[in-house]
Amino acid sequence: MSRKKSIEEYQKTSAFRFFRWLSGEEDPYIGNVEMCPQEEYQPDQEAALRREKEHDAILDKVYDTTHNKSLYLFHRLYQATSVLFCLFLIALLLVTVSYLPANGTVIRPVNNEVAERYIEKGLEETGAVNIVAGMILDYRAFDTLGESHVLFTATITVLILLRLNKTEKDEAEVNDRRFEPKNDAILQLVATFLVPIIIIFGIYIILNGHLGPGGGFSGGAVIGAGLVLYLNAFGFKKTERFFTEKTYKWVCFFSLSFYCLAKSYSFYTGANQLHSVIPKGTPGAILSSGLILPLNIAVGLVVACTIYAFYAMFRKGGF
Amino acid sequence: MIVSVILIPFITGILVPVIPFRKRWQKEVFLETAVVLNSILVWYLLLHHSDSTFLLAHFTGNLNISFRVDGMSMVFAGLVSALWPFATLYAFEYMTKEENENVFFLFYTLTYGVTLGIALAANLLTMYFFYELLTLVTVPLVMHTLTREAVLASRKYLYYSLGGAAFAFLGLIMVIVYGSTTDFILGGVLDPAKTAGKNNVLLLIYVMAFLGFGVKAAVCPFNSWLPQAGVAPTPVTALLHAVAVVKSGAFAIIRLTYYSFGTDFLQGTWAQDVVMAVVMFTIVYGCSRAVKETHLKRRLAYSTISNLSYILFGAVIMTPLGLVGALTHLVFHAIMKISSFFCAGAVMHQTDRHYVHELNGLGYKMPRVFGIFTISALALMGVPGLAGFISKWNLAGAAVESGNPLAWGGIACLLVSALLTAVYMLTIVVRAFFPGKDFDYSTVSDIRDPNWKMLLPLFVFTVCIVLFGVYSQPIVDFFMSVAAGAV
Amino acid sequence: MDFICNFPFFSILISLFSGTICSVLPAKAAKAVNRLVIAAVGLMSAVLLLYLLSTGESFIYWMGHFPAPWGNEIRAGVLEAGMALFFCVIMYLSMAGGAHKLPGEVVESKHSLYYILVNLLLSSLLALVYTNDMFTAYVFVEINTISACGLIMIRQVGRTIEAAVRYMIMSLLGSGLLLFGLCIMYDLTGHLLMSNIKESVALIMANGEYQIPLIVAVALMCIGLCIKSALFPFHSWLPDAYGYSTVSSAAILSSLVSKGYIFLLIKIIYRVIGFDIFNSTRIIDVLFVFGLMGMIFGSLSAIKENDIRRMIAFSSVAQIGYIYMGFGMGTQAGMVASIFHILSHAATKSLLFIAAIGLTDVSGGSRKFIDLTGAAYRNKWAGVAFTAGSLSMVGIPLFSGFISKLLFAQAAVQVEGKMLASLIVLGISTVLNAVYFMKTVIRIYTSEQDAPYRSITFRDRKGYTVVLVCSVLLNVILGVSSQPVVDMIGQGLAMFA
Amino acid sequence: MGPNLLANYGEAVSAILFCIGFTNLLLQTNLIKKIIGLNIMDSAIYLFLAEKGYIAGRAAPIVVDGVTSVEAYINPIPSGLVLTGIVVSVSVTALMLSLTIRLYLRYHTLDLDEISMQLKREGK
Amino acid sequence: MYLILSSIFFPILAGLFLLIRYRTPLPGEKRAIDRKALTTLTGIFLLITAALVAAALLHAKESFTLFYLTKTLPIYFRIDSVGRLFSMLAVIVLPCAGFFSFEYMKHEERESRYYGFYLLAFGVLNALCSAGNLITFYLFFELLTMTSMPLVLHSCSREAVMAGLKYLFYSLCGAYAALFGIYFLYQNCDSLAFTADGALRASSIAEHGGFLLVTAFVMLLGFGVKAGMFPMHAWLPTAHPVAPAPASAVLSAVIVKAGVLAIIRVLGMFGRDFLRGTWVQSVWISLTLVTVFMGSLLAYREPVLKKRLAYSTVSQLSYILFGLAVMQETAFTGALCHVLAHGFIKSSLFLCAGAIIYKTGKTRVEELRGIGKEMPLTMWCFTIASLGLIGIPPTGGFVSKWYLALGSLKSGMPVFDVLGPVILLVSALLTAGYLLPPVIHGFFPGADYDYGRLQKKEPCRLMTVPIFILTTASVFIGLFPDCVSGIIAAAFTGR
Repeated sequence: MSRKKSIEEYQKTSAFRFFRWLSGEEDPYIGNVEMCPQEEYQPDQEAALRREKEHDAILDKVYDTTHNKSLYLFHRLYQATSVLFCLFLIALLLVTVSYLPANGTVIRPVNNEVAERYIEKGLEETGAVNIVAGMILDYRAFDTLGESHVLFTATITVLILLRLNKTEKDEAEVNDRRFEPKNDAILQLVATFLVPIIIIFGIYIILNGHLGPGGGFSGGAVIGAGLVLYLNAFGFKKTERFFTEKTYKWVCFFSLSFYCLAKSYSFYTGANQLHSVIPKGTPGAILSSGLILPLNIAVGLVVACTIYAFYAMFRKGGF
Repeated sequence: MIVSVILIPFITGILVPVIPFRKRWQKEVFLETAVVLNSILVWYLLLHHSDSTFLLAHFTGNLNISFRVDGMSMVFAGLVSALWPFATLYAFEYMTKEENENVFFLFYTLTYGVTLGIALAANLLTMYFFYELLTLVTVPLVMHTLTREAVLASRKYLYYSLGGAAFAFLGLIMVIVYGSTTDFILGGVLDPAKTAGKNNVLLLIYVMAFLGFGVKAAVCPFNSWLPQAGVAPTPVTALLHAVAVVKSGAFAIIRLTYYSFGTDFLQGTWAQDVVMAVVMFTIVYGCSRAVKETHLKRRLAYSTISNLSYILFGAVIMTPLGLVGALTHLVFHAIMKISSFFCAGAVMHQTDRHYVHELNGLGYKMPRVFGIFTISALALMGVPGLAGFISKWNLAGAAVESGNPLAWGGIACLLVSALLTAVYMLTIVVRAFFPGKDFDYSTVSDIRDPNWKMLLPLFVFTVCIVLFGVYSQPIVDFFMSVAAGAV
Repeated sequence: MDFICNFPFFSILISLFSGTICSVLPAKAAKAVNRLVIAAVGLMSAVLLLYLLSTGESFIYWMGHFPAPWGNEIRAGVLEAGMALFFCVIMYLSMAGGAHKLPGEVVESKHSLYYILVNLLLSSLLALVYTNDMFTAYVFVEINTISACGLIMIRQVGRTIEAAVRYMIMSLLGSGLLLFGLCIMYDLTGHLLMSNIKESVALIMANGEYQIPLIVAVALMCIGLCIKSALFPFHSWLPDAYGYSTVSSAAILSSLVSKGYIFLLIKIIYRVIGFDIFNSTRIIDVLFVFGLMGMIFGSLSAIKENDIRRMIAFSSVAQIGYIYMGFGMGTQAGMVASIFHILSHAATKSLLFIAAIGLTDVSGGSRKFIDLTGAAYRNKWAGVAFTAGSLSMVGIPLFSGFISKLLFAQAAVQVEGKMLASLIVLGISTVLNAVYFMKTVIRIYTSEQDAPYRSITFRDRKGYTVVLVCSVLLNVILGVSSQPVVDMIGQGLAMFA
Repeated sequence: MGPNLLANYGEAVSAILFCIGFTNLLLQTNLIKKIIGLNIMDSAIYLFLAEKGYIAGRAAPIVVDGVTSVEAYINPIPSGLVLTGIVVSVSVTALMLSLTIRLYLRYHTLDLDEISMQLKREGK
Repeated sequence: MYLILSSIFFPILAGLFLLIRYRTPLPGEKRAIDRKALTTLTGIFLLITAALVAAALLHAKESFTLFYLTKTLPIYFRIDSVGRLFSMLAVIVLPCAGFFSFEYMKHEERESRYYGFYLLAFGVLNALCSAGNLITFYLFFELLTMTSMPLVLHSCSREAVMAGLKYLFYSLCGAYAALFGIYFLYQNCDSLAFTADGALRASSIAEHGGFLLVTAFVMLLGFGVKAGMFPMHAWLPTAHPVAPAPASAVLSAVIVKAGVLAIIRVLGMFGRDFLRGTWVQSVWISLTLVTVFMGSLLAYREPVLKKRLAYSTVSQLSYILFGLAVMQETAFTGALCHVLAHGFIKSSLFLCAGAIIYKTGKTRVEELRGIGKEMPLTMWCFTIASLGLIGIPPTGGFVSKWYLALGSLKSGMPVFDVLGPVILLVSALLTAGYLLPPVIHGFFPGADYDYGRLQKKEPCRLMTVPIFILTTASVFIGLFPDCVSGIIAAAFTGR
């Protein structure tokens, strides 16, 4: 096939270029040594704005849950994986559990000289009939000191989160009135009966902490419950007569300070092998077991106040 | 003494913005005096050096900051201190058009000290320290104009340099752990007892460290900061990005290769092949980019990239002769490139033209500048009788002598690069002197050669180029003795 | 027993007690008490440190009248004292540096609550540092968590509360795991005191009876603490928490709180499980991998970030990755490097947060990079300090970051299998660090003519400046004369065993 | 699988509960459910501890009639730990609840993801 | 010594003096150039130079080292027979073309630059001929490129500048390829001083003989660029048409011969024995033959006279290279004869073409009808020179081609011993085909030619005399080849 190519076509062929090079008319780079200025970099404001808008649009689209099929699917997948994850964890822990020492038996690492001494000498060394109370308030009192401060810290954070300013407070109070049960007769009557009993029971638990089941925390919680019931029955107006934020602050302060100082004394004397002046008393008597009783009282006060404070805070952000 | 030469520039630099100079010339005299004085001190130090190590401070463990004058440091410190006064002189004139002079001179002078610190460092850690410092003190110089371009450039410069240092750091670690000491000892400090069986890892780390230091020396994948950094004022581009900074990279690589890892350890390994291949590629790549580039300073920057790899090529031959070649090119290229950069700067300063195509016909109006430019161009191409030839001769000689076929390929790269050098340098010359028939001379009518502050350095450098080209025996002999460890 | 031996106890106690006291004091007084307590504790720790260095051995302090397996104990060695001292210094600097911002960030009436939390946080940190009892540690971990959460959300904007919720959730997961692990551990050993557990663990490992549950317990505890200290895959709570809380909170949280947990982990590794036993488990490999990933991904997130505070926060993720990488190496050297990095990162991060606030102050309060343009000219000290912090992060010699990098790398070289991975990641991470920190530094040193906040000038605050200078100095001191510190860490670790 | 799975059925239950609580706390998006998960998790741990203290056929550790022999009472330590744990759990729950209240007041939803979305929309 | 040096440095200094003293005034500068003084001065300089060179040539062998570049790199001069031969060519052609250009360049701008570089090139050429070792040679080889480039781009039109650059880059490319070889020679020889029978150490040959062959090939290719050998010939046809005619003459007659000289030197360095019969020789011969044929063919279809002459140069130079590549004494004689013959003929042809352009402005072949009637003397010279190039006895071209063919046949190479002469013959026919038409049309414009418009356009003496001298010289070589054969024989042995 000898079809004649047109000149233009021919000029595009490599044969033509080769020939041009052969005859010295063209060179690969000679023509390219020609220069022109490069374009300067120009920041494009419009493009930036457009990008930003697109970004927003994408965000809107992505987070539009009701209309987004893939997001819905993702949720389903998420749930499924959650269950799988849970099952996996369970399997792992079950295997672990199966290797643990058998439950309920005596010969276990747990039942070692530590527990032995607590049981055998606890009464003698702490003066508390309730071995557990003796343990947490004397043998391992540092933990308990920390524990009460956990509670304290939590209260502080709740205060930070929920306590309102003066101006907001008034508004909240108005709002709160709507939810408050107004002079419900049944409630008030029952409360009149129950609250003293509850509080007395709480006090009993606290005071009996070193002698039997109970202690500062449980007793304090009971008292707190009583206070909350009272508040619900009679409203803030009544409670504010005897319990305000200031009361709470000082009660907490004194209780905790006492706790701190008392325990510090005991720690200090213990660590420096000094003799503690606090008498142990007769085991079983109400005034016995050294510091445990006062500490229980202090903890009880703190817990009672805290429980009440939590409730008040949750409800309207102030006392 | 050895510390004072590093400290004097620091103090001077800090004093510049502090002292309230009433007139400009006072500041100039102050700076120039300090710099010249320091250079004289450096030379005195180099000529009367003792072999003792000056311990400045313990750092941690057995690492310390200490200084020593040995052959390599004599070469580099001598070079830097010889060039600096001239560059400063040139900068005075150049900076009349720029703002924020004080800040500029502050960092400019600081850089002097830091560069000397690199040169005089006695161990790898000290060098690394000053190496990082160098990045930091030069960034403000790149950023000087505070235009968007400058900021982008300085950012890139920082990323690259610091990133490179991060990998160079690995090399440092290797030397600390596997070496008997971190001090520089010709032939390497690796302890064979410790390295046994770990050769490949060490080589890998060497390659990484090479590339790390290579960032400053603009080895190929990491070179793009250098042309961009050309936005800095010309004295900076010329002195730092043609000499001080980039040569520090090359210097560091030489230290790493010859004085830390040791050529015995590296020679003939795959690591050598890899780094040599990288270097060879850079040689060609830099030139090709330079040919394509139309911005005058960026073109020179690409040229620098290629030429730096000449030095590295010499270094990675890993023979004493290779070191000689590298050192020769280290010194000669510095002079040639600074001279061509200063010409470019003079053009920009006098005419405000930045692109190659704008240079038409300037040769008639600035005959001195372009005459000198031509000489430096010829020297860069490697025309015999000028300095560039000698260094290339030494490099190629070393490559041939090494008997390494890859190195022979490297010679081919050198020559291709020389050709491309001719392309990108001589087109400028041709444009300047042969602007074309229909060139309108009125466009260049009010342009003239710059004043003596700019010309003096140029003339001095040109004389050096020719002198070294014709009579390089003593200096090459000196390099020989350095490479042999006799100094 | 010397009187000085009471100091750990005293320092925990007065910080705890001062929390209680502050609850009844007005804000001004609370602030004073807070500063005083921090200073006093710092002083005591310093004295204690000197004492311990001179005696050369650690001591055990009974918390009560009963000896080791029965009563609570605290224990003080060189490392503990040093940490306590360091925490106090950092905390003081952070508090002082962020003090001037507090009125703007926190409602006036809640200032004293803020100081309570700080005091409690300090006490919990000290307790974590000194405790010799696992359960005590758990309790104080909880105090730490809750007070940290309080510190996050005390500045009540939507983000902080959300961040606080996320923080709490993750922390609680961590606590739960920790507690569960603790219980299993107790079941296996029958002890709660660290030294006793360690003996039993050694026995178990020798017998081989309860090995599997033991390892699970260790893993649970480790993961719990990892979650709490925001190791890479568990870091989702961190950026918002650090990014939007008050300055001091952010500084304290990032430099101290997570470090407290990490320190506890170190104690667990050394004092509870035993270093060698720990290293023989696979757990260190997991930590190592997570650490490496954290180093990379933390930095990558930081690069993408457009908000300076969040960027610094993400950088913390990366830095915590460094620390866990050090753990993961499973050598003494790696551990030393990690501990040094705890110090250096704490010093640097607080500096960065404080300096960042100085920069945002002069940029109309905006934290976006675009508004920070040229901020360093408007507030010179903050600019310099931020630069110094950044350089330290990037690992420039003279600053502390370099030393930790050096130590990490040296440690890595000695670990056959993990050497290359850690070295390469170290390099990459340095590059990434350089990218985002240097981007910021250059941004704040770029002056554009039409920047919106050009006219704002910095009101000179002496205290703030002094804090900045001190932080930078601390950094430089750690960087220049690191040897004593490293020696001390080594000594402290030796005392652990 | 180890030998004691059946013997340790109590622990097994606590482990399952723990995992359920854990997963709830981690993966639920509703805040209240998260808190419930938290409580389940904590309770599981207390159950676990209680099981640890238990020794078949012995009494609670409150000294009766001055008998202080080891054979008489169960191990008191886990009980103490549970006590402490409960206090912690209460505190934490209170804190979480108050956080939830805050968020609900502000965003009128309990879904954490939705809150995040709203925050992102706010764009600050 | 001083003669040689002065023959080198006198023209260089004179050229510089012209460049500086008579530098072209820029617009606005009040300074006029005294053209007469300029040309007179240049003429005097040229003559003095020629005299100096002649005097230097008369001296027997003289060698001296000027200085050392490095310890082992002396700048060393030595006049041997080859150099002398090339010097002879230069010393005749350059002044002739120079005088020609006094008239030719009348209307060009910036004459002084032209003369200046012309003298510089003269000096460098002298140095090239008297260079005694490879490094010295290389130095002046590069300088020759540099100094002759301004001659090419003198008109400063766009094409001229581009052509100049092309020339420059091609030459440098070649020079660098050669430098590659020099590096290896340096390592494998005891010294780089020229010799005719191989300077390679025997041990080196044994050790890496194969690579040395590659080196040799690269060097041949490299220097071949200057001599317009095939793959890198393209610069010639570009550079010639844009250069002023006298510059083309010099370029084509002398400067490209530098490449030939270089190749002779390289052959000497490697030794013919080393290369003979190797692949290098075969490839090289093939290349030269391709060039010979291709050059003629391209010339044949080229309408522009100067370009046609340029292609012719490509072709003819490869005759010489072929002669060298055969590596046989007779062929060598032929090659060197052709150096002289082609030098004279081609310069004469270019000058003729220049004269025609100068007088009539016609550049294309078909425009030249009747030109013989208008410029008879010029066209007669053109005719004689053409015949010489074709190889009609008794001109120089015949002698050289005779020797070339003879040498090739004698050489006993496989294939090429016959193929070579055949191609040479075909090429000669083509030469006739491309050179004779202008002659025929010039003298016999055909019946339809309008004789009325005819007018005498014979150029002035300043142009005709150089043409005449060169033509005569070409004939002289053909008539009395013996007068150079002595030198050539000496050259073959390297004396």
